[in-house]
Amino acid sequence: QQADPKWDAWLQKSQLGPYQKNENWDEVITNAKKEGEVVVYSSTGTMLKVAEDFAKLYPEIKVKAYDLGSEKTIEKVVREHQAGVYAADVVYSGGTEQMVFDLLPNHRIVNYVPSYLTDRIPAEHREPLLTHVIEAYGIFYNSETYPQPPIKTIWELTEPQWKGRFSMKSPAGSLTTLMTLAAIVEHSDEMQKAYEEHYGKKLELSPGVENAGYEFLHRLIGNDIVISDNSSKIATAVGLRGQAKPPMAFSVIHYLTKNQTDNYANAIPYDLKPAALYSYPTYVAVAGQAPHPNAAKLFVAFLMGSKELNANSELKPPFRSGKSLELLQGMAAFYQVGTFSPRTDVPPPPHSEMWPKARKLTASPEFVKDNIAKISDFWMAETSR
Amino acid sequence: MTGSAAPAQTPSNIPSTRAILGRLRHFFTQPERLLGIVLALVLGALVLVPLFELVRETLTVQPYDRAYLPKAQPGEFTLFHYERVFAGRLSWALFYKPFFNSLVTAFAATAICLAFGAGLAWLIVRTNIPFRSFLHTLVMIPYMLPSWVMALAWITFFKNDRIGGASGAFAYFFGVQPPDWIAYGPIPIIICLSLHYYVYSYLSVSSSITSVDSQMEEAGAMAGLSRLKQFLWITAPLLLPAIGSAVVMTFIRVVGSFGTPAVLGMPVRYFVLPTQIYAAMGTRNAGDGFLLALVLVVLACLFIFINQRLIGVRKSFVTLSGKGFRNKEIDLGRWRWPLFILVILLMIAAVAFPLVLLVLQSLIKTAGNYSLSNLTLHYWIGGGGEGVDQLQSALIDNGNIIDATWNSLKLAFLTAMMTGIFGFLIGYVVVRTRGSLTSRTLELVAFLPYIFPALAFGAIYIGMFARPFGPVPALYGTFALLVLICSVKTLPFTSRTGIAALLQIDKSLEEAARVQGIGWFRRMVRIIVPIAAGGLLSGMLLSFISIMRELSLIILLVTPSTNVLAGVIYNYQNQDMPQLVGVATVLLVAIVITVNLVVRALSTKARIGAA
Amino acid sequence: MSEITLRNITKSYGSHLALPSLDLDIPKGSFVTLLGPSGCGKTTTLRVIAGLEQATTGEVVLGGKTVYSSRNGVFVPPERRGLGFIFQSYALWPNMKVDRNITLALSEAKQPAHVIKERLAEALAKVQLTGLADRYPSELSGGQQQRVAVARLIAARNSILLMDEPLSNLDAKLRTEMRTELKRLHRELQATTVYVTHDQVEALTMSDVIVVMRDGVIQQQGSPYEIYHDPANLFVAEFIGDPRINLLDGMLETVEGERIVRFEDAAIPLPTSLQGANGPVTFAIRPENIAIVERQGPFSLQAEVDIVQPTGSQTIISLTVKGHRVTALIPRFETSLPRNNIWIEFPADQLTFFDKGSGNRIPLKQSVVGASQAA
Amino acid sequence: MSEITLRNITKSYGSHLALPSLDLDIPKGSFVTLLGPSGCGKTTTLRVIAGLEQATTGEVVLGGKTVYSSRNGVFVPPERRGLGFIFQSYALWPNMKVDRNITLALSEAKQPAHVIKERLAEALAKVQLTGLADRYPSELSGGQQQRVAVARLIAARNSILLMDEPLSNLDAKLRTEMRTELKRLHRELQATTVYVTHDQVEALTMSDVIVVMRDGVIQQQGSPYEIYHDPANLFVAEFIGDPRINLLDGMLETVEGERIVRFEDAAIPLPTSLQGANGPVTFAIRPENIAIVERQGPFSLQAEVDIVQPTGSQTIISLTVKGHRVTALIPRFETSLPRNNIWIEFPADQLTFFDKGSGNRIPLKQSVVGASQAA
Ligand SMILES: Nc1ncnc2c1ncn2[C@@H]1O[C@H](COP(=O)(O)OP(=O)(O)OP(=O)(O)O)[C@@H](O)[C@H]1O
Ligand SMILES: Nc1ncnc2c1ncn2[C@@H]1O[C@H](COP(=O)(O)OP(=O)(O)OP(=O)(O)O)[C@@H](O)[C@H]1O
Ligand SMILES: [Fe+3]
Ligand SMILES: [Mg+2]
Ligand SMILES: [Mg+2]
Repeated sequence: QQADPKWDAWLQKSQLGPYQKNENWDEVITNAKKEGEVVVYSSTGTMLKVAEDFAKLYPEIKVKAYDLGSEKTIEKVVREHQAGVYAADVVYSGGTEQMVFDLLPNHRIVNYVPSYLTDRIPAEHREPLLTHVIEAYGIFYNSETYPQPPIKTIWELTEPQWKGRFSMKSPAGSLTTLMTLAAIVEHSDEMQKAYEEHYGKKLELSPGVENAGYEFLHRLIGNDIVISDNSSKIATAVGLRGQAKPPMAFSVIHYLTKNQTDNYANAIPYDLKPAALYSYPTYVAVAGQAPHPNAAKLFVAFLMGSKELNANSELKPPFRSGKSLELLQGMAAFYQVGTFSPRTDVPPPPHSEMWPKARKLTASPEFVKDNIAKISDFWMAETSR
Repeated sequence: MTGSAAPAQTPSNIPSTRAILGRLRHFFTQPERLLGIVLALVLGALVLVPLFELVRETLTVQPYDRAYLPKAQPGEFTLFHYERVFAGRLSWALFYKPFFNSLVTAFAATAICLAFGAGLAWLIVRTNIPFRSFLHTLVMIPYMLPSWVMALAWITFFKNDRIGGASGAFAYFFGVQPPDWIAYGPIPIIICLSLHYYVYSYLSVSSSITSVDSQMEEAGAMAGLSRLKQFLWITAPLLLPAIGSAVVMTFIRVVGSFGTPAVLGMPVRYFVLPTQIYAAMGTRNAGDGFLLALVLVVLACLFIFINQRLIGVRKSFVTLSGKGFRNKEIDLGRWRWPLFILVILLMIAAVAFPLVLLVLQSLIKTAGNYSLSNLTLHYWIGGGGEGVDQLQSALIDNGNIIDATWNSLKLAFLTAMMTGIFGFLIGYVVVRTRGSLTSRTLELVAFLPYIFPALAFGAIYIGMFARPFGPVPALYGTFALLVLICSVKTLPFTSRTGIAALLQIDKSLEEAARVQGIGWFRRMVRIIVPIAAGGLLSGMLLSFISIMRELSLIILLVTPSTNVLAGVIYNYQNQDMPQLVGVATVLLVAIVITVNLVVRALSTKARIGAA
Repeated sequence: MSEITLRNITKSYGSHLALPSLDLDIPKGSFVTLLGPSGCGKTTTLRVIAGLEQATTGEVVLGGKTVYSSRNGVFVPPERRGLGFIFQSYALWPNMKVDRNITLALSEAKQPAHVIKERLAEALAKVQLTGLADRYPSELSGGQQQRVAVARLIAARNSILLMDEPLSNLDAKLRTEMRTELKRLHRELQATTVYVTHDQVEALTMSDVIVVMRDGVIQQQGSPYEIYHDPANLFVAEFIGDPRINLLDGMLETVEGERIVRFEDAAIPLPTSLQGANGPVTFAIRPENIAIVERQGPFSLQAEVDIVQPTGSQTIISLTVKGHRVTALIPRFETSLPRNNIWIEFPADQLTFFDKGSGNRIPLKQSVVGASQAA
Repeated sequence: MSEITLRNITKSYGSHLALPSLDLDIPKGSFVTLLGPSGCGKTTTLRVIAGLEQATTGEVVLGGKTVYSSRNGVFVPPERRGLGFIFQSYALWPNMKVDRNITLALSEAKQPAHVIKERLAEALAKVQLTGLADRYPSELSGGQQQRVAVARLIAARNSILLMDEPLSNLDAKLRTEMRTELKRLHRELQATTVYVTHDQVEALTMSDVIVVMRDGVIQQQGSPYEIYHDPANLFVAEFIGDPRINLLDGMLETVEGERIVRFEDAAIPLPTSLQGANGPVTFAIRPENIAIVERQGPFSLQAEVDIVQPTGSQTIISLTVKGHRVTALIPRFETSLPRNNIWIEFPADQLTFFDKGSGNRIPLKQSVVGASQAA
């Protein structure tokens, strides 16, 4: 990217990017209150709750949070910027490919990490873009019907007994699902190893299929996969009690909370080979040329949780009230199993004992950049066969 | 100048400059011509520019294409998308299969729509079936429901264990799992679309039947033709133009419909063109998306063209009646009540069934359990109770729904007004300059938005209106832009009814006022508008209805403060809150139906008579 | 022999009684016209005969065969009655060419191809449309369309023809000509014809028998001569004749054994055979029977000329006679008359008298009717 | 004084030349009828006068003021020409009641309320619709609607009235009556009236001057008498008169200094003043001028009676004379004539001769025209 004086001027004025030095947090707050408004484009509906919480702490600042879903969040930012409209302050979305390799280099967004958090977040979650939460897709099974996990390796899902009994959200229109597929493909050697260990024979790739990751997807789809438009429904489908032959599924693991709220019986076979969890980051950034940069900073900081929060903080549900809210701030609405803060000093949410130990596969940004279109095409070709 | 060959070329016969100026002045003092030019320009900018943009985007490198074309700069000319979609390795998955599926569902649904629509039209217009005017109102109601309502109801009812989880109502009540082919895929898609879109055929055929002289059939009887032959040889050919236009209208809508195939096709991976467009747009693959959208546009044009070729030449059939026109009521005899019951059953399937399921859905605590103890009014009036989601506020204090409802009403109302005004003006110009180029162009351009896939239309409008567009300031993010795009998209409804209404008004009605010294504006206000009001109003109602439930058109343009009811429903659907989906949808349907009935009642009272 | 018989036919549309009770006998081969103002039930009657409308009660007999009887529940549908029908709008099938319009009934009846071809050619020749067989109806003028409708009738060769105002969509001159042609056609085909019209000229010129109807009730039935000269009541008198008959109020008196009618200050002597009692009476005189004289005579009335309208062979003269408007008709072309200094006379044998209460004609003794006929 | 003047008006619709070149002078206060078959350009002419259509070239002068001139680029739009116009369809505004229909123009012109009220009352009274002011047009009969259109004209008090077939939607008898009323109205208002019709009876009965048109070209212009008795050409002769004039082919000869026309085997002596050369000729005779005699005379032709059609005051008799169809008209009610044994005569002074090539009338010397007029 060439030097862009206008961009540079804005960075300087907003004290962002290279100009974000010796941040005076009180000044940020004062300026933010002066700006009086912050506009958030978000891929999740939870942001609406965060907005409510933010308003409790900073009533002077009006929050306009848009729940757009990941693809439309990005579409909207890009379209607006292309048209020279700078409406957004904060952009919140998953989708490494777009966020890191499109929006960031094209100055649609700028990475912002509140200075006081720098040492509390591992570098890979700070650079090139701040991760707000780490989420994961997990393989779900029904623990009422199956007291023990019904499968030991992910490859068993391609066997006849699971024909038509495995569902997942369509990756068309869901960047996070696509990230999961990318993780599988990127770690194809592990996939291959898992296969060979379980079946004791060499994996034979189907004609035209490149590696074990793709082979798995190929066989999974061939086993009459059920595609749904909605992860929550998937979790419901798997975990509802009283089913004789419940399906299994990829679902966002924070739907494990349904076990408590709705008495579902969802469970994750944490020992699954090669992994039962496929994690991906959700980023938050200040929008390029944001009209309210200070309010944006404040909102980002709010999202990440308060300064006072630490590993020993005592947090009690409901988290979105009282002392817990004061500590968790923007994390409160997210504070549940399946959405994990990258901060090293945040205590894990309830029911997430297994999280730190369980094996997770993650797609690296570089791999995503080069392969995501291919995976998407592969998926499309396979599902239309 | 010499081109205007006057018979005798004496110098005095050559028009002077003054004469030419006078002629020009006269040209522009004819309001319809001036209006025609202005309207053509405005519409051209609002309709043809997007079409041009659409084509251009398919021919340029998009940001998403980086992975495929590492060396190309976004914006460069390329045929990459065409190769990829039509000839590439993926073309089967990306285009041919969905295209084929689209054709299958669209043709089948169109055929069924035609059968339903024409059958009902015949029953209600021509026979002595009981409660005709009541039935006439009733059969229009399915059109007032958003088409995906039927799909949601279908899946709630017929859901089987393929997608697992809570069983559908069918399985709950009968204890049998319905097979996949009933629950998902082409068959339910076709049925749901048919139950919604047959209204086009109904409207078109019923108005045409009214204008077919029943003496034609009687002459057939006198010639010894049986009832069936009378219908096949005489009535049916006469209805052909109406049927043709109904087929075109239905086909275009059905082939471009997204919601129903998305809900019912996904579980069995049955994709159609609109879902592919949506998916491509969703992965930000705008090139593919726009190209597929372009395919829909071309398909629609092709269809219109074929229809005109096959049927257009015979347009003059129905207008052939002079004095002594008769519209005889056919006695159904003992079939009267059975047929009435059949119609009512059909309406129950198309209206009552989805509505009841939706209401039920809004009352149920845990999905899949239809027992009485599992019902709650929490999501309507609050009050909480065991097993409800306390975090979701009830309708009465759910700001989300209430604001969106308000926005929807405002948007639909303003759109109806705008389209009413412009539909009227277009109708006026088209009819008054009939036969001229302006007239034909305007009529065509005003119809174009109809064949434009909504999602692509919205995407392109962002690009156009995000910066100042001509004399128009940047409208992006404003409510005005929503009104604008909705008005343009639904203009075909009012321009068509406007043209039809003005064709009914003899030119002499206006001329009678003109020779009496009443100026153009007064003529419009006093005479033409009041007389055309009935027809216009039905067009405006159509606009109102379709905007109340419109989503894909504006989803990229709305902001939280301008969110609409359909958007809220979509969000709740995504967040899997079936109760609130039920609440909001029932609310939406109730509003649409109420507004409809009220407007019709008022217009009857005011002697306007909306169709 | 009666070819069409309607017995006690009633027809109601919902609560509206279109035909209260109709009896009609139509002899074989005759040309019968149903005449009456709009809405009087002419079309309904015709459609009941054709079977296009089912009567509420009564009996229809065609050619000796009962085709409808409410008592026995008989109803033969129109397609099996074998009648010819011309509709007011012609009801040509716009989707078929002229030849197909004409021959559809024949091919439907499975006639051999050569017969169809012959009949088509014959019918086209009769209506002078040979060469237009290949057009669509919309490519024909109104008069030609009308001829196609007639040709359709000719080709089918039905023994009963029904026509519902077949000429009403044509303009005056064409109508005059088509009238002659239909009349000639009837003479050739000898088919029993029922003809519906509200145009009295058509009825007078074409019919063997005219049936005058009003509100579904037959007012008078008779030959054109009878209907024109001896209208049964005021309604018939006024309905027949263009320009309209003059109706005036007079006083019937007997002066010295002579009967006179007194109108304003004139007294007109009458034949003694008039049967009405003395007292107020309505008398009628047709415009062409008013004599215009240029000198005052014993029974003449002074008149003022209002409007003079030459129609060609005749001239209609609107007069004012003592404040009454009177129309006279003279058999020559006249563009003006002196406004005043005009007298008119009502020839006693041209007057018709009507009871003021019932509107029925006051009859003369039979012998005298013959006398007026010779005038 | 000429109130309406059209100079060299042409009007083309695209490539179709509806009016090739029209000149017309209409004197103040006169009633002028444009008469001609459908499509001959009558309506176009009327609309050019009103300004509803702009002529392609030419000049229109109304009351001395040039309202259109293609040369000077003048065009006064219809709303500022101040004319009255009655349309064939009446063009009543269905959304307004009768009173509003009549007074809209007045109230738009901001006339004071009492004036409007007076004019409304006056207009309604003149057309005898008082009391119906509160109805919608759809609640009126055809005749009443027609009267409302007239009332609207009356209320506006324009000095020029244009009417486009105002009676064509009425049925025969009502038309006869409305004709009289329109004529009376014209006499009262004294407004210059241009009346368009294709009905020759209307033209004959109502006009001061008739302008006969064909394909946009004026064929003849003159009083009803002239048009009827001295048609300028075959077209006018055939167009005027119902039943149609009889046209026969004869041979003009001069035998021993006497001019005769030879028709079949009869030779009819003619006045010597006829100017045409000897040779084949078309001669015409109006049906009412054919004499029917019961005995063979020196110039009589044997005829066969084909159809007899009494219309009331007259009877139309279709005859066959040596294979030619001839129509005669007699001024009385006749239901039948002996089929044969009938002779007809063509009175020499009732014959009109036309050049076989051009179709133009062969004139007599002027003095003789007067003679035929007296007949
Ligand atoms: N289908 C119908 N439904 C209800 N009423 C009807 C129907 N057809 C006719 N009528 C009524 O029956 C009466 C007689 O109608 P009909 O058509 O026989 O009249 P008509 O003498 O033919 O009149 P016209 O000269 O106008 O054709 C009228 O009062 C008419 O309104
Ligand atoms: N708007 C138009 N566009 C094209 N041609 C027209 C138009 N109006 C009239 N014409 C043509 O101009 C000619 C004259 O039409 P005009 O209406 O003056 O006839 P008319 O004498 O009034 O006939 P009618 O008795 O049928 O009303 C016709 O050939 C007609 O087809
Ligand atoms: Fe729809
Ligand atoms: Mg009738
Ligand atoms: Mg005309």
